[in-house]
Amino acid sequence: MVNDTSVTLAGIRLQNPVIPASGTFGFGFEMAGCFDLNRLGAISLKGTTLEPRFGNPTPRIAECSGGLLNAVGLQNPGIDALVSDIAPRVRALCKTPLIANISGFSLDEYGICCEKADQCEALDFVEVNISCPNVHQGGMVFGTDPKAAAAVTRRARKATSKPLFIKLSPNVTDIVPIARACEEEGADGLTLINTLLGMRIDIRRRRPVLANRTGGFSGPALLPIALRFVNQVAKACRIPLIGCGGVASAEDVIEMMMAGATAVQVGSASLHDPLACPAIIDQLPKVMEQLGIEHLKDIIGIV
Amino acid sequence: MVNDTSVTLAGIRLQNPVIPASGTFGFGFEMAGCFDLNRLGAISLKGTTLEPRFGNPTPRIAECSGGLLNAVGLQNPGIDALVSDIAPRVRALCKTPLIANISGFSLDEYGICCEKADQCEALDFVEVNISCPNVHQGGMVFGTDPKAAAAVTRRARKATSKPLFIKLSPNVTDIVPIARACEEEGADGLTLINTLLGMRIDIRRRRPVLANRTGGFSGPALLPIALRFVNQVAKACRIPLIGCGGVASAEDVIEMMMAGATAVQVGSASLHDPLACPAIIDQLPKVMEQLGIEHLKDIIGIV
Amino acid sequence: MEKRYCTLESNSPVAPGVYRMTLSSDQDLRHRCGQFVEVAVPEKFLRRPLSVSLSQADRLTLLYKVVGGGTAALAALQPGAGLDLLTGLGNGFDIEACRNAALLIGGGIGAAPLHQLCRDLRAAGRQVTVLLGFNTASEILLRDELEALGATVHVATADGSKGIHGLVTDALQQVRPTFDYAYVCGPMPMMRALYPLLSETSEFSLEERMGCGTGLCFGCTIQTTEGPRRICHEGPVFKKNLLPW
Amino acid sequence: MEKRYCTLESNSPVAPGVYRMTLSSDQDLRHRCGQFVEVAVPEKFLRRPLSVSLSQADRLTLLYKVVGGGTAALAALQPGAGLDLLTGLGNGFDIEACRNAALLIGGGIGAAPLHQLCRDLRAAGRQVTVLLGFNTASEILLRDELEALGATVHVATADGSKGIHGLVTDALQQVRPTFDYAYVCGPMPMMRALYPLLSETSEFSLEERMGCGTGLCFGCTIQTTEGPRRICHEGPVFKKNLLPW
Ligand SMILES: Cc1cc2nc3c(=O)[nH]c(=O)nc-3n(C[C@H](O)[C@H](O)[C@H](O)COP(=O)(O)OP(=O)(O)OC[C@H]3O[C@@H](n4cnc5c(N)ncnc54)[C@H](O)[C@@H]3O)c2cc1C
Ligand SMILES: Cc1cc2nc3c(=O)[nH]c(=O)nc-3n(C[C@H](O)[C@H](O)[C@H](O)COP(=O)(O)OP(=O)(O)OC[C@H]3O[C@@H](n4cnc5c(N)ncnc54)[C@H](O)[C@@H]3O)c2cc1C
Ligand SMILES: Cc1cc2nc3c(=O)[nH]c(=O)nc-3n(C[C@H](O)[C@H](O)[C@H](O)COP(=O)(O)O)c2cc1C
Ligand SMILES: Cc1cc2nc3c(=O)[nH]c(=O)nc-3n(C[C@H](O)[C@H](O)[C@H](O)COP(=O)(O)O)c2cc1C
Ligand code: FES
Ligand code: FES
Repeated sequence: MVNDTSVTLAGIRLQNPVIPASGTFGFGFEMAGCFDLNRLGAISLKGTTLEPRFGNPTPRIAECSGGLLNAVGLQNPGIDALVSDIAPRVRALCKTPLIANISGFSLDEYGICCEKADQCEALDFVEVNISCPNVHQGGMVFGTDPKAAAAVTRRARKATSKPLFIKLSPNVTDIVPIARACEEEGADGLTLINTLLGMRIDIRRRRPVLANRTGGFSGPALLPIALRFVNQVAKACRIPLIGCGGVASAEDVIEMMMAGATAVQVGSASLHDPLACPAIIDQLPKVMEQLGIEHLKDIIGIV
Repeated sequence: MVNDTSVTLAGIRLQNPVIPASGTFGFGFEMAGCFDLNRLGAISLKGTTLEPRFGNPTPRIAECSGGLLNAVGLQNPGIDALVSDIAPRVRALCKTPLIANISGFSLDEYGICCEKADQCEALDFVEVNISCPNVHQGGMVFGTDPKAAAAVTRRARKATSKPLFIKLSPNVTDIVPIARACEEEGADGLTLINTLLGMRIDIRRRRPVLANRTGGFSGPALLPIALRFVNQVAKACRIPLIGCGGVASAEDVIEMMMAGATAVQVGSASLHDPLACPAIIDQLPKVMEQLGIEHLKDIIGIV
Repeated sequence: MEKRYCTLESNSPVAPGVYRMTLSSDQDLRHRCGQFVEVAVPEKFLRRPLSVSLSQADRLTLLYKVVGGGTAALAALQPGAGLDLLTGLGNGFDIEACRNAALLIGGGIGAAPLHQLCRDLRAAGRQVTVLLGFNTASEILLRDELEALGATVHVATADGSKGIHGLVTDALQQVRPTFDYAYVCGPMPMMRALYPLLSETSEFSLEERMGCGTGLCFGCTIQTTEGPRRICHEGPVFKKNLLPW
Repeated sequence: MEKRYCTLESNSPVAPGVYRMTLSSDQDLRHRCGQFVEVAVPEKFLRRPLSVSLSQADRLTLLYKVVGGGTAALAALQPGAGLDLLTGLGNGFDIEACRNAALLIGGGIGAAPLHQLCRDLRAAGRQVTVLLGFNTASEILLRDELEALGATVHVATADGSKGIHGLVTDALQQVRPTFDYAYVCGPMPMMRALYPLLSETSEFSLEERMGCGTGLCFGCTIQTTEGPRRICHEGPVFKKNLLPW
């Protein structure tokens, strides 16, 4: 059998659909010594803001059944460090398409970051995160209202001619108008989903486990929620989707693609096993064989 | 130490805060031969509608990491069977406070069901479910909009003088205005949360696992999400809350109470272990001892 | 319903992809024939329902086919492992319903519960004829065990590699056994095909994806002529006249 | 970072609530002293970070305290069990930094990594003085092992049940050891109390709740004088001048 794992995402060919999700694969260097980064479909780099950020105080991580909460709070060295130092260094290590993941606290910040990312040759995609639940003055508010989502997309679209993906939040009553608003404003695609807002309490110390009180839930238990959002948006929009949430195996990748995703991000799985992405990529052709899938792209959205 | 597990919920004393959640404990008889139902804090009976319903076609259940999806679709014999037959029979088996869980497809249906429940001596509480994600023409829509939630509450409040709880959905952008609307219309308390809308795909058969396509996600992985909603609403409302979602141990009960719940419902845990509720009740005094809690009611909302 | 912690005594393949598991406990493990257990599986939230193939005082035999992650995890367990079971679930077969001669029909892994059914019918002095259907010769289950109990066993294989060439419906028409009551367990298409061929004095053991296995969740409901019934609680065995097929 | 499947050789208590675990593998298990491993724990999503107490070619010793569900699950494992580890994590102690005489200070379970540190310093010909602090006599760890390596060991107990009555800070002032470089590992309050008492020629091994242990998640960041650093990736050992305490 052919076992062709390639997909085309907004005009760019990925040799396979497996992409480490932003915030769960560092800045891409960390694993360079452990496996060949060229094997990945693409890499979504750690979320970046206009100014450097320390992020939230620790503890930033809380274990849960079926996953974890994080409240990292967008620790990053700022967009200038990304475009002038980090992205070129990752590019020197591999030819894999690189995705800049951009956050902001105002339309202008989103806009300026996208402009800077646009000018950086090492970056292939821009992914605008309007769904971070862990920063107080912004982030997620842009992702929970169709008008605000439209405004960010419009600003980002003006700022870059690179393929533009908007990353949406699952913490919403109805994702469809938000997704449609992004599509109408010229987004090339959507990434869904970011984390679900959650909380844990240390019952011995009688206070939240996370210094930030709340955090974003991610991990294997997110898969059914993500599949539902991906399928719902796939039925409502025409632009390609990157499915994200709970993916931990080649079977999960295929399930996400059948739901409607063109490519798939793997997040928390890499925290348990930093070799999760290459392991999934190894398994894909075997699982395709078992399921009688010749070209992975044929299954996109068949359910 | 005292180890007093009692709580008072809308004026009714429960000997402990542990309540089997609606839909996961049948109609209460099923376990009568296995343990003494009098040990439970209260019992929330299977969701009931005006007319008898078969519910959705099977498969209605899909396994997930950290829980399951269900799309039972409110199978029930109708409110008349509940008030004239089922509730009196459960009452004959035990003195435990009984909660009627009511669903509807229109304001009138909610209203009529609440009136009928009001007339039934065997029933102690009315819990109005405006958050069922598994029926198409209604249910959850009432739980995702503050105005609709207010309207259902108003109608139910007129219909019954029994303690009235409204059960809210987690599938919303902002639960606070919905919770406040219910409080303003005279709800005695709120139950949160119902299930998160999700989906699974059978990748061999290339179709959704559930005949209903989507279902509600419940189980241990729901705990951090439920804790967040409970804590958020506890800060915004004054009426008592019943915390529900992912609770599977005495520690989870305590965590839910610290987040702001006066009582706690145990759902999916009973599907894995039908003796989960009595086991949790057995453990509670021991865990209180370890944590230095004399009166369980003292920890409500301390975080 | 009882909760039982059992020890895995043996767990080995008896046909391609099919395992026999024997469990022991210091508590009572007796079941009525046709009842089932819910087995807790490592790493899975839901238990897996499996029919009791044979039960004695302190011993339980299950026969299961690996079809997905849960059954694969069971197959990987080693003797000595501890298993957490809910036992004594469901109504079981009605052996009183048969007066003289019973016909047992099983398809594939559906043969599992017929072992104890046959044992108990024979112990009650009934004559037993068994029709078993499989895809191919290598998949044949329980024939020797049932014959050892004094039953007359006819096997059909879909590919004709052994016994009657065809399905159990073909076997039924070819063998024309005498019986006053029939018991059926197998895949849904087989049971639906047998339904019109059998009189009212018959019963069928059904399956559905289960949430609890104990009647709590309404996950396994079917429509019957008397209204909705939970397969796990009012079944899994239903008299023919209850099935509105 | 390497992924290693190890076999549990032994796993038994060495003090109340504290266990020593030895693991073997047919692959290389050597670590620099002060590095750590991330152990996959049954039923938990996140791995648990544990310092390497001692490592040889194919053998690893961990010393851990049961503080919650994850460490309790580890304590329940029986010899022969398989364990999935990420090995070779973190920078480890800088043994080159010490020229003649080293001072090692450990508090409670923080003593764990000092075992290999002491071994490696002794192998490099350095003199080693160790100050260990515990709550009470029954909790004392590693004293004999460290003395057997030729180190001078002083123990302090908070309740005075053994050795110096007081904390390691008291021990430091009482013993007044000669050393040119100090290595510190223990609970945060202890390290903060020692910080002003030690010169720049010292380093501290830090802890934080970890998401990955491999630098991917930014869950374990601290602020240093040179900006944010991940404890798991740029640490866990930080030179004193990097800590802005
Ligand atoms: C009352 C009852 C008795 C049973 N007795 C036996 C038995 O003795 N031996 C045996 O091998 N199997 C028996 N089964 C079926 C068995 O429960 C399923 O094969 C098993 O649960 C599948 O688990 P899995 O994780 O391996 O597969 P999954 O990954 O959950 O599913 C794999 C496939 O198996 C099918 N399946 C899953 N669950 C069920 C279910 N509950 N019923 C029917 N099909 C299902 C689905 O088509 C699915 O695509 C019985 C089922 C019931 C309800
Ligand atoms: C680099 C590093 C090396 C370590 N080396 C050792 C060692 O050699 N021996 C040892 O016993 N422990 C060591 N720890 C601490 C150990 O990782 C935690 O005790 C363990 O993860 C707790 O898991 P649990 O599930 O038992 O507890 P949980 O239920 O997760 O937590 C129980 C309590 O332990 C504390 N805790 C949890 N995780 C951590 C953490 N990562 N760091 C600090 N405190 C935590 C919290 O206060 C929490 O309230 C080390 C930690 C790090 C970061
Ligand atoms: C520790 C951590 C940090 C994250 N940081 C970011 C980020 O910077 N930008 C972003 O868009 N998403 C971020 N996410 C969200 C993930 O990219 C992903 O959307 C989410 O974790 C769900 O996928 P998963 O279940 O596979 O982890 C982060 C997630 C985790 C766990
Ligand atoms: C099989 C099943 C059926 C349910 N039926 C109802 C119902 O009829 N009415 C209702 O209000 N909630 C119903 N629920 C939701 C539960 O009461 C509970 O809110 C949810 O499962 C979350 O709690 P858990 O994680 O403890 O299961 C049902 C849940 C399950 C799993
Ligand atoms: S499986 Fe839950 S009622 Fe049958
Ligand atoms: S724990 Fe993930 S970066 Fe340190």
